Amino acid sequence: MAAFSSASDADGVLARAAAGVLRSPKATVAAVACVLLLVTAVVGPSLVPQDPYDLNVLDIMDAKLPPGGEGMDGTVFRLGTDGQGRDMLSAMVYGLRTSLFVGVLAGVVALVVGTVLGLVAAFAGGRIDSVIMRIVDLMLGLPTLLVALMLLALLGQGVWKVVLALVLVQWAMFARAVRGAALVEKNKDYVEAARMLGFSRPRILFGHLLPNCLSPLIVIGTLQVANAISAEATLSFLGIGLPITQPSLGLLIANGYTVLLSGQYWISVYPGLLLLLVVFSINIVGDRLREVLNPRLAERS
Amino acid sequence: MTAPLLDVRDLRTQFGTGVRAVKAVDGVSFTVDRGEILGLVGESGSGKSITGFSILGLIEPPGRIEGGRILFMGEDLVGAPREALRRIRGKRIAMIFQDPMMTLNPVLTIGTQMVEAVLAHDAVPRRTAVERARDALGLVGIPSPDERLKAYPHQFSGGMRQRVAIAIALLHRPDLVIADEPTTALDVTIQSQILYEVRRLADAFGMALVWISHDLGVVAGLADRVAVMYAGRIVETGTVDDVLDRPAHPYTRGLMDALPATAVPGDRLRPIPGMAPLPTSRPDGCPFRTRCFAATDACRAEPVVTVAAGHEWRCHHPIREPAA
Amino acid sequence: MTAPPIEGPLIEGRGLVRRFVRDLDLAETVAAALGANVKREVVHAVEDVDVAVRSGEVLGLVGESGCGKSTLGRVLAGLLPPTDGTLLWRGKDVRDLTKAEAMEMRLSVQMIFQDPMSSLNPRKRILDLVGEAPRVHGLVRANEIDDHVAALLETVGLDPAYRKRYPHQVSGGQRQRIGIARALAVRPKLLICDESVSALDVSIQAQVINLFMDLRRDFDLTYVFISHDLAVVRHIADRVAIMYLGRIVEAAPAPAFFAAPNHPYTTALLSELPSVKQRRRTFAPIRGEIPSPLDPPPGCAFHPRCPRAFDRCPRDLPALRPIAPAHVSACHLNQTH
Amino acid sequence: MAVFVIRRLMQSLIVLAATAALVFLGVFAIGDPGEMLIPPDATPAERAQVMAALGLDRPLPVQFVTFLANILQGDFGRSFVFDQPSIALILGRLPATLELAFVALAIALVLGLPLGLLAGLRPRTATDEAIMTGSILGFSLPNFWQGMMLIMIFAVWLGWLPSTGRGPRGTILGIETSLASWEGIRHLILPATNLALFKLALVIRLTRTGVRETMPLDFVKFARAKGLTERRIVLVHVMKTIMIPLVTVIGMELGSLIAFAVVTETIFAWPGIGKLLIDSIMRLDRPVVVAYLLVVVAMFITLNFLVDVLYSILDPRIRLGRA
Repeated sequence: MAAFSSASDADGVLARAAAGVLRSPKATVAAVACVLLLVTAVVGPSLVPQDPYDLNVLDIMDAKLPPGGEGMDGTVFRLGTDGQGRDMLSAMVYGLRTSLFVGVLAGVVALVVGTVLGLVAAFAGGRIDSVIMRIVDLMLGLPTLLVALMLLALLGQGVWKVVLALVLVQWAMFARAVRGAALVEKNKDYVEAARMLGFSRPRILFGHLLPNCLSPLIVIGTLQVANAISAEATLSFLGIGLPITQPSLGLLIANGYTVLLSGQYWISVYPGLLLLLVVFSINIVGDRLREVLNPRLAERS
Repeated sequence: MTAPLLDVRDLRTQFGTGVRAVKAVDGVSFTVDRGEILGLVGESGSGKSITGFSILGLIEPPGRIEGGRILFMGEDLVGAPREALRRIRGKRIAMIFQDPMMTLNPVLTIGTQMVEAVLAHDAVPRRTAVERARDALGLVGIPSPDERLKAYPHQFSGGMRQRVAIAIALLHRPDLVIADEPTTALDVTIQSQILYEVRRLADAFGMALVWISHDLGVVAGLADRVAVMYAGRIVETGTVDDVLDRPAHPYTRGLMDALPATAVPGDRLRPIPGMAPLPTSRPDGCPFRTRCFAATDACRAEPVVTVAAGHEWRCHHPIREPAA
Repeated sequence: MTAPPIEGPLIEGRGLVRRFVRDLDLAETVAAALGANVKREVVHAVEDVDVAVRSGEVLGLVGESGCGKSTLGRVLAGLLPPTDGTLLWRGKDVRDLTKAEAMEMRLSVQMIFQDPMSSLNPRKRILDLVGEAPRVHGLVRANEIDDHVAALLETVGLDPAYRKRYPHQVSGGQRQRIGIARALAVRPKLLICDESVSALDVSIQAQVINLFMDLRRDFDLTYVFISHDLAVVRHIADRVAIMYLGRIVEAAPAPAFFAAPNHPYTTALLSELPSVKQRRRTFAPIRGEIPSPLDPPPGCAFHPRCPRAFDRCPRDLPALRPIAPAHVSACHLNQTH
Repeated sequence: MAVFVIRRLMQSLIVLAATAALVFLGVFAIGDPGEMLIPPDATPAERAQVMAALGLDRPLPVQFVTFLANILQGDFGRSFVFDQPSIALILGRLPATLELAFVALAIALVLGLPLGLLAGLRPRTATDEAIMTGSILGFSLPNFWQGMMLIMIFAVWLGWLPSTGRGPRGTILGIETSLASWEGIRHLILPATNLALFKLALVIRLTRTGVRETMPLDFVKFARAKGLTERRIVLVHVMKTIMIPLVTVIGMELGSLIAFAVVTETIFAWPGIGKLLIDSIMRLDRPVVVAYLLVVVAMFITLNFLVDVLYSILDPRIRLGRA
């Protein structure tokens, strides 16, 4: 009905996304939490009391101290210690680093791979499209956790192997979303208008079309990073993800699993809460982005 | 003179609240007599569709009816309980929508959608409801109605779907049908078929009709009376002949003049200058004054409605032309 | 970029055919072998159309939805290659154009679309929408783009200050003007207007029609004006062609056409045109609906709906024959009398 | 519809074939197949003998054909650990996993549909906010951690429910199930809840999105204009519309529940195929892993295929030809 809309939401999809997040107090808090967690992961090691993987500073006598417990040398462990006498707080900050690194890297690589293949499928059409989309169907038809599990069972443990497995199970989601968006945009008159104006194919593809396909990418990208972090933790928990030398939050939780029933809850509970905070914050932001950027809902608001 | 079938008085419908509120319908008054066809004409954003939806109580949040009365056979529909409104909708007042491709649920059969409309108001056995649905399809010229009841909307063309929508509207022989641009999405030949059926059925059942349209030509051919809307208000009402042959409001006159059909081919058309003001920033006084050739300072004041022998206008400087 | 003066049509199509074929995929082939009712689908969008547009004229291309007028427009615009037939630009087969000539044709033919929202890239400012093409093709120097766009906006009746805005920040009529400015920016000869004023309100529609007529005079433009609205076409076109199910059924200079329409479909269209002068009219519609272009009826495609059809109509395809100077019509009735 | 079904059937077969090829490549071509198929404690002589017996000294394509032929005859190899045909092991454990998955799906649907409907019908209210934040929390909770917390709270602290294992089974309608006795159900509650929470969150979101996208459509407004009750509009017009996409997703999710059961079964020591898989990976019992993979993928594909058929029945636009 209204022929005009406000001037404030004009500048591209990123600005629209940011404005949308800031209009929701809940999402704003979550976004701030994401930023803080990221900062903690980056600068954290210089802030925490010990390097939890320096065996020289560990004292087995300090093992399994409850939160607030005092070590042999008088150090107070705020969140307790694990079975090796490691400070939980320090271990968690290191774990957060690993978890975020794996999750963000896997998400970004999957996004790039998926976007390129999705765009190629939409534009090449015909046989190339069929082949790419059949592979996408195959990937999306199988449960991601199962595929990742199998890959790692075959490949063995390791950071890069986990990233590879996560990319392999996640790229298809991006490819399908980008292809879908591109096929819709491709049929709009502005693409024909661009062809009438004698623009080259790459200019039309990347200069005119891609910017209009970004909305679903941003939403899925956000949610998939959360997904990747969660999946990595699960794989590590099952003992087939990261090696014991590079523990993520998932592995920390697994370490506490055996002693959970004997009442030493903190070894599992605190890393779990941190993991939950990470995934929850990202998902809140992602959900808000979906609300703001989903054209089917946004048009009517 | 008996009371009109529908008497809308000072209807105000707005979307949102506060300074950003959009006054879509801003003090609209009109009447419809039994069996009368009223053409409600206006350009996009004039509030004509919202007026139609307001009558049926189909305005959804953030929209709401701010004020005024909608007297239907003496009963005020504004503020009526939901259940009372529901009993009137589809039974006494029916509605036909603009886009025939969108008004029927794609996953339910035509039969289901017709039978449920019967059963919503009449506690009759299913068999009777099916028979009534079939008869209604036959009435609007759909061949082999028995089979078509089992079909899904996507198996019908646009014109046929609009016939189905009309059949549904006629199921309860309503006193009033509100038709919101029902032929705009259709081709000329199909539009003509629908208009033919509508005219025939309205005559046969003595239904009153509010025909909402942007197309003056369609309204001229169909309606008894015309109400012209601009910026949420009715600016002129009267018989078709009065309004179209002797327009009093400069806006009505402008609309007529802008039609290519009224000009000599190849000559410049005479459009109304400028464009309709946004609902959020309408000028005070007469909302048309910023585009009006006759506007003076007097137009900053709210124009009042002048009535002369059934012809009404809302203008400080009406066009006075000798009656033809 | 200037071409030598030419005799004959600016653009011409001879025996143009455009079909959209959807072949069976493997699954459908299997299903068909098992007896399922699936067939290879061929949409006969444009069938054997001869059309010529002389420099400076306005050809009105009229028909109902699904008649193929938009497809024909896109074939003429070079957006869709014809399945069969020849397209000539300034008398030369487009397949024989040199690269430079092809680019000259590409820019000389521009299109104005129906939906002014969908035809403007929502992520670009009006400055880029209008200015990108002349910049990319080097028609204007980079530092002059801003002024160039400002001048173009003024030409189409827009405030040059709109350069910084996005399409969703202006009204529908203004968007259509932006589309026109974008086309003008590459100095076209021929504008193909596909239902360009159909989505506009009456008062705005009149403004845009006036703009089209002004531009024709000021820039010596040629138009193919595609529309379902005979009233608009009557006003703006020099010559009218009526399409029905992929074929032109009647074509004539506008005055002759409206004074003496010949084809039964044309007369039906004209008589059913709503008019403010007719009051409380009895509607006398022709029956039926336009058949599916997937499966056009044999003989004259209009015969199932034609009130005057006779035994020959379902059998033979009527050819377009002259019935008056420059007036052609494809109807068997013309030969029986 | 025939075309639709045939197309899906062909796609399913292709996926199945591709999976078989991938598994073959994974197990036989990458690395040393002997290592994967022969117990690590075998002597070199035994090793050579087994290699020859298994045909591992022959060229790859020949091996692949043998591999396929064996699978088609139901021979998935023998478990080193249990010294049983691996397929028998899998099939023996399957009912426990299926029970868990179906109960979890039932919980997710019974709670998720009404909650999603409620949120969708009252967008941007406190109810909606609460339900949606809860659902985001639901799918943010790391599944394994959430299982541990359930054990900690309900088994260790409160002592209400058993922490691990499957309870006694009885027979209902000829199916052996834990649902036959209260003790069996008590054992099922925590693992099923653990498995259900993630899907519950998903069902809520899908339902809500569907409702929100359907409610503004013209046909809903037209249904109102017909004088239908709000109840009928929501339960018939809206629900039928959103059931179509929902059925697809739910079908796919049943498959992923079976996959996710790996985590839940590990934590709750539930004797299903998921726990068997993890145990087998840990003990390098490769034939069981291979059999698990092929069985689960086959099951998954069958499920997806059935869902597609159901979808085509539900959506008249597909049932009656192309939309």
